[in-house]
Amino acid sequence: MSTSLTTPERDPDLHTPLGGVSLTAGQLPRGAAPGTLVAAAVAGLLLWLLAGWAVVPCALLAAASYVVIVYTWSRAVEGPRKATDRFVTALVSGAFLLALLPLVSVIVTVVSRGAARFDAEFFTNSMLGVTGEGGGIYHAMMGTLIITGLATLISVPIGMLTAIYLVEYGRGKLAKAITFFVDVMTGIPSIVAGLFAYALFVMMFGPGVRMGLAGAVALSVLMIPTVVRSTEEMLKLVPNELREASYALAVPKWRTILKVVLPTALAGIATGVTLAIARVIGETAPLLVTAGLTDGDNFDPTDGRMTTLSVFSYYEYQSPGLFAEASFDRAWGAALVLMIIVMLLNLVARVISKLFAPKTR
Amino acid sequence: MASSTEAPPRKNRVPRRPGDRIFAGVSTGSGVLILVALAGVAVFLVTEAWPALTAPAEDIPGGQGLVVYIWPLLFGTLISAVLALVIAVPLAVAIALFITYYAPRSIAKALGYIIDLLAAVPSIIFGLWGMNVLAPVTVDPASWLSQHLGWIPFFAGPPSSTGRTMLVAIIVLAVMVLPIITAVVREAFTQTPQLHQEAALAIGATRWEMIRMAALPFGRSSIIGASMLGLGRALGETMAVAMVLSASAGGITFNLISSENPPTIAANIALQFPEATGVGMHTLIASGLVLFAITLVVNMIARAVINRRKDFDGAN
Amino acid sequence: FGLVACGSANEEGAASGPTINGAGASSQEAAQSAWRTGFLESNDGMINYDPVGSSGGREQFTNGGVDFAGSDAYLDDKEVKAAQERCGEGGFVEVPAYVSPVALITNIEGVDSIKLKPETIAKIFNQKITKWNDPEIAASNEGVDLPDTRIVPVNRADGSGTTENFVEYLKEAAPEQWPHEVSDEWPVSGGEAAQGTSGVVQAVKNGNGTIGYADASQAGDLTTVEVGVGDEFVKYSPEAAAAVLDVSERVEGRGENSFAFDLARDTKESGTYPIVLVSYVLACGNYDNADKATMVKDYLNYMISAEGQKAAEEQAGSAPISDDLRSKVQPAVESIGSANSGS
Amino acid sequence: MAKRIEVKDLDIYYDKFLAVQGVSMTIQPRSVTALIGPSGCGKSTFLRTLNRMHELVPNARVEGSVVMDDDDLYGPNVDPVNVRRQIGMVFQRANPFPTMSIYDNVAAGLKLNNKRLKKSDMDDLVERSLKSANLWEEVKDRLHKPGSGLSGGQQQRLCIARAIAVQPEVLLMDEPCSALDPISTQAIEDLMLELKANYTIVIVTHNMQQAARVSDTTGFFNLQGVGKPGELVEIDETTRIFSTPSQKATEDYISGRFG
Amino acid sequence: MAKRIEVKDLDIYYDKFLAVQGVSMTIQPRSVTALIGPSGCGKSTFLRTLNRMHELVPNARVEGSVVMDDDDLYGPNVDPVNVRRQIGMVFQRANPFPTMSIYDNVAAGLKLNNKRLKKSDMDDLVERSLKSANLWEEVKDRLHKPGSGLSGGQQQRLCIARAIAVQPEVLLMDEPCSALDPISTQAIEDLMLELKANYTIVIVTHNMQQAARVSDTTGFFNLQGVGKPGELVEIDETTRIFSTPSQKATEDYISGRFG
Ligand SMILES: Nc1ncnc2c1ncn2[C@@H]1O[C@H](COP(=O)(O)OP(=O)(O)OP(=O)(O)O)[C@@H](O)[C@H]1O
Ligand SMILES: Nc1ncnc2c1ncn2[C@@H]1O[C@H](COP(=O)(O)OP(=O)(O)OP(=O)(O)O)[C@@H](O)[C@H]1O
Ligand SMILES: [Mg+2]
Ligand SMILES: [Mg+2]
Ligand SMILES: O=P([O-])([O-])[O-]
Repeated sequence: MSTSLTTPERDPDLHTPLGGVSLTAGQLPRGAAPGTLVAAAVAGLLLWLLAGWAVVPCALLAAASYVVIVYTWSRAVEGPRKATDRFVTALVSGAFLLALLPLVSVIVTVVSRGAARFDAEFFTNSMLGVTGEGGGIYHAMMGTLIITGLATLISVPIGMLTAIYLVEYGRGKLAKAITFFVDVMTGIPSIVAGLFAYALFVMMFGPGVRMGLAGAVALSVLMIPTVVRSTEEMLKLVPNELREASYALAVPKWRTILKVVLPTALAGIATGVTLAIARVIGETAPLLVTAGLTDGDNFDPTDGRMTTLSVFSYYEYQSPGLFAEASFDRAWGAALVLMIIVMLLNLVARVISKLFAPKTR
Repeated sequence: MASSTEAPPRKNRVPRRPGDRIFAGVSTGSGVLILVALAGVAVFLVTEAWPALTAPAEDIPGGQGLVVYIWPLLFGTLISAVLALVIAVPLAVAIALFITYYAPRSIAKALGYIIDLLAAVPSIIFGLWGMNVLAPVTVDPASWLSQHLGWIPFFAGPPSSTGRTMLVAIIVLAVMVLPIITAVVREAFTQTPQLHQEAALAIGATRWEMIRMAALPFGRSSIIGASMLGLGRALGETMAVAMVLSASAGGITFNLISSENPPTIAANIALQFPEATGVGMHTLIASGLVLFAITLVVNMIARAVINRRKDFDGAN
Repeated sequence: FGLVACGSANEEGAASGPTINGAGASSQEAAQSAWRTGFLESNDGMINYDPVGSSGGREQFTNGGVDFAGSDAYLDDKEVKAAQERCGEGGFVEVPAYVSPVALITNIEGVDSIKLKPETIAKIFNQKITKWNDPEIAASNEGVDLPDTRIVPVNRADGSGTTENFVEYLKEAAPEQWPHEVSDEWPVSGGEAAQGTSGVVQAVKNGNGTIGYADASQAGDLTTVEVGVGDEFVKYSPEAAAAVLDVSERVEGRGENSFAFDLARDTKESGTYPIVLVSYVLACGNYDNADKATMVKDYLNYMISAEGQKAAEEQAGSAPISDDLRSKVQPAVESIGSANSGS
Repeated sequence: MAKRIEVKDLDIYYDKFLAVQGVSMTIQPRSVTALIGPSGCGKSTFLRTLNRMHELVPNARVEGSVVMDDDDLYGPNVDPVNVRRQIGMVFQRANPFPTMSIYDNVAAGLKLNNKRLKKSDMDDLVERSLKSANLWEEVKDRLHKPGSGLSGGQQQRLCIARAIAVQPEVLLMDEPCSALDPISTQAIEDLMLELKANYTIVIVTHNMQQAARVSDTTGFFNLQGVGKPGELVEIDETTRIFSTPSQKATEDYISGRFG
Repeated sequence: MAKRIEVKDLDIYYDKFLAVQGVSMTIQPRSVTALIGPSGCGKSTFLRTLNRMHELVPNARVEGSVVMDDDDLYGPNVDPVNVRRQIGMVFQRANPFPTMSIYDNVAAGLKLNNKRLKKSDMDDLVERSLKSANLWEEVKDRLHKPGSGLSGGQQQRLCIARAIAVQPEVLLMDEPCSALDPISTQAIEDLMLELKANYTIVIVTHNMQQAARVSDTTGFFNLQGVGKPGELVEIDETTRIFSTPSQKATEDYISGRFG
């Protein structure tokens, strides 16, 4: 078998093999790619440490030289297709590493600055009667859980049912309109959602209303489109074969949806819902105008002001007073707690989807 | 499409069992409820914007009328959201690919989780991080860019000395929308039928060619859907942009690295609303209405793109 | 619907009482926090304050949404009418409760003290002077080694009482150099803009050659500018700031319980610091609910009391109002009552 | 309990495309009817109209009538769910539920409809269904493993077990044995012969011998021409069709040396 | 140019489950090798190891060696892409790309290797591939419609067309005709007989007659017992296997009256 890389002339009758590349034709030696990577990294490191270049150009240069070397080498030895494959591999892995940068940076920042206030008082006390140092976020944690919980209770059923309508029932103008306007809804600025919810509650309760429920409604406006969109995408991926299998067993449509379609798509839906929660749990502007701000406990979402972690964190940061450090510590601490809450939610979603995920093995 | 509605055979209507009727009713109701809520938002926006729409030009902040006031905002909104998406979508698709097809199977799940963590970061933290950590880091590269690539309008300079530039706002937005897009796209890739992947590999496709033949087309509608989600988020993001961007009205410019930047609509509302009164307040809502309309138009275009190849949908 | 959950550790056995709600200027937030803490130590009840911004506070006050409000500016004529309508017969009460110097903060490598005349400040913020080693700056800073750095003026991106007060100062102290109209929005484009006081402070800190204006309590270890008043240069201090209010004139014709002041920014008086933010507190003369009326009255009384002003100074870095002023405004606060109880 | 199905002048459309035209036939109760014909002539399409699965394809519709005993399946008051309860189906491509175990797949017809059975009765039913489909021995030790880890033929038999577990009156099978080895095929054919004592069975098959072996009646479908709709060429007793078909096309088709 | 494949002591595992044990056989070039055996005995599993498709199942692995001419397919320097380029495959379940048109489905493999093929050459190749798979007449008017709107048998033939369009050296076919009617089956069998002049062909089939008709060599797989791994019972010339098999199990299996 020749090791030539060019494609031989085509046989006109299709009935003979084309031949082509031999199995072991032009392979980069094992470890060529990792080796190049190490070399490029070392070169970058040397430039940084010895030649005194800045970190960013060094890293960029190392990455670029790795990609270029591996691509040209592979192209020469293995041919353009394999080279493209390697190129994409490098690109895709690079993209992942790139995405880790801000993540690591954010986490390091928040943890290093937020850890200062990880004491018992912080988690058990409210801010009632606190100025200067000390104080806690118990009231804000509860507020966050209650308001986001309510928003989730409102948005998830509505959002999921709408997605179900769109995928399983939706035909004609209504479905088109809903699909379309749900997308439009994703672009509503959070403050506008807050003002809208406030206006709505003013109509019901008169001017100056502040209550957790109003905050939850505002958040729902922001949350619903994410839930609808992600659920819809996941439902669309469920093969029609499965629906047919269920219908053929005389299962009514609604049961088919509940027991076959939803479980199959559940993992994706759970991820979507957590993303939706994550999107709203950090909102400040809409909550300030609807749920307001208070120093103390209020666990009744239908009456009076309620503080959430994000609002608390924001105002501790914005109006710190003279004891700025104490305030900033609280702000970062609250932010860290907020992140931990979302991470835990994320874990819960993973567990849920693990329990119901399609079992492939 | 994956929809499998029971098209009524001939003229007669299918009798529905109560369970079906209730379920169909409730889910249709939810959809309608969303429309009603949205209509509510629209009515709210229009009524609150009305005084500004009808006010004489000199009453609008800036004194030159609504169009002059909103145009820079609109420009800033679009340029930041679009460029953020230009960065985020390819990156998100690449990351989703990495997690589903490149990373060792044993750790792929964990990697997905790590990216999801980015979604756990609230926007005010992105704001704080953007102005305190990211912005200072960009100062030197930005001045390098303006020195060497200054002929590109994006890098015209003069570079900001604090780094609180449009470039940083765009990066922050891109990072914010990244996990949402990644998660949805990743899910679609995981669902790509094994059969189709095998079909591609069996004709001698490399991994990348398999992805191009099977995974990307299958995930196409999800990618667009996810991008729409991301775009919406980027268009509407409020607090992070407000905190990160050094914005001043009148700064219509493609220059991404100076201190003078057009504000975005959402951030501008958040910034100005607390101290806005009368027509000023109505003007802000009017800008919100414009954002609403823009989202509408952008989505119309995206829908048109998706529907063009509906027949080739992956679920069939 | 109330949730049964255990409360915060520090709230166990907290006494109940009436709740009063306020909203308004974010500048007052730290002081409000100090006041409610101090007040609730010896009183029952609950006080909330949403820092939604001055005009938001004024609006919510005039449409009855909140019981009291904080505002960086006094009510304009239209709002006066609205407030009178809301409060009915008792009219409204408007007293300055929070006075705070606005510091000019800078971050210039190698420079840790700087003196600027009002005209120079106006030119800098108007972007007419663009280098720190400009002769005009050098003239008032003999012996300081000024670098050839670009000046980056930092202003508030959001509507702000601080901006309004600062711009008012520029307009009055250097009218030639500052042709812009006074409003709570920064009038010059092209500078570095940042959200909120903290944003300005951060931007000044993060940049080089930056100069900004911010509530003095937040200046931290940044270099603050000594501002030219008459022939001398004054560093900000609470006393110097409060002094301005004493040389300023009360605006007439707004009802006996309204104490609005047009500040004498162009004062040449020795020992005054003219860049000052004066923030008012608004309340009604009359509330339907007697308990609420008493609580509002007591709370306002506490705010302007020597004790309250001291608390605010310690926590928020504000300038205590003078005894003289207090004695003038106290009767207005005392007049708060309830139609029902007929006090 | 078996039912007779009467089809009259049935036209089947995919949107505007007429896939099958003018089919009229009677499907006898207590018998096996086989449908044969070249690929793409509309056998599956026709089969799916018998239990209204057809409706699931957007814009697909039928004209004509399908009457089971005395009920028009497409009558105004007929609920397709009830139709499908009585007329079960096995698909051309195996489609087990990926989220369910083997056991749950078989029990799906009952479980999805929330029919509660005693655990032991359910176990019993699952076992019997799997045995009938000749799958029991192979999976009895991994009943609670997912159904998607099975071989192609195993999956197909799983789907057959699932369909017979709900005990329908009529059973439609679209090439049920195409993925099966001779042993399983025999088991399924035995099953059909057993079932036909009480059920009405319709199968689509490409295997002439199979049609000859198991069916009482055979219908031959063919395309009227390239790009034209499919039609029922003739239907008659199986022995007649395989010995003395009345149509030339039928004879040509079955005299092919294949099976 | 066709290749010989030498398999030695091959064990195939799904994770810890040993699915196929100890297979050794030689697959002759320029011939058709048929693999028969009951469902679930590991025919597909074995076939998939021949072009390393097996590796796609998580945790699946092989022990033993598969050598094509002189290259060990599992050797350290072998790129599975090259393996699959030379050893094409048609799957048990038809799997056209749903997102591509019929034309693009066939052209998919060509486009990979011949980036600059002229439009007319491409059209030509697509047409010839579809003709070889006996599908051309049915689809020539809707080449640019999606491949998923085809009937089961049409989809299967589309996949065959796709596989031969790239002209591999070895063609593996997993029950390629199970969904096909006799006419198409004959077309595919004719195709195999034509191709074997130059290619090495391995098919899995449940159809004994088919194995007898088309293959030169037949291998019989069986389970060693319930729950035990599958094994290659014997492999020999097809005429021998069908007349005088050396193993009792083989005789039992093929003497079943099915096909
Ligand atoms: N969903 C669909 N949309 C449009 N046309 C379709 C659809 N399904 C099938 N067809 C067309 O209808 C015709 C009949 O298809 P059908 O699946 O009934 O054939 P068949 O007789 O079952 O063939 P096979 O034996 O290959 O399964 C074919 O031309 C096919 O392409
Ligand atoms: N992905 C998988 N994971 C675990 N076990 C598997 C997997 N695929 C197949 N098996 C098991 O391996 C054995 C052999 O399966 P294989 O698909 O090779 O059978 P086959 O001979 O092709 O059967 P059929 O004729 O039904 O297609 C079976 O017991 C099957 O359950
Ligand atoms: Mg069919
Ligand atoms: Mg198989
Ligand atoms: O008090 P401010 O309005 O300047 O935030």
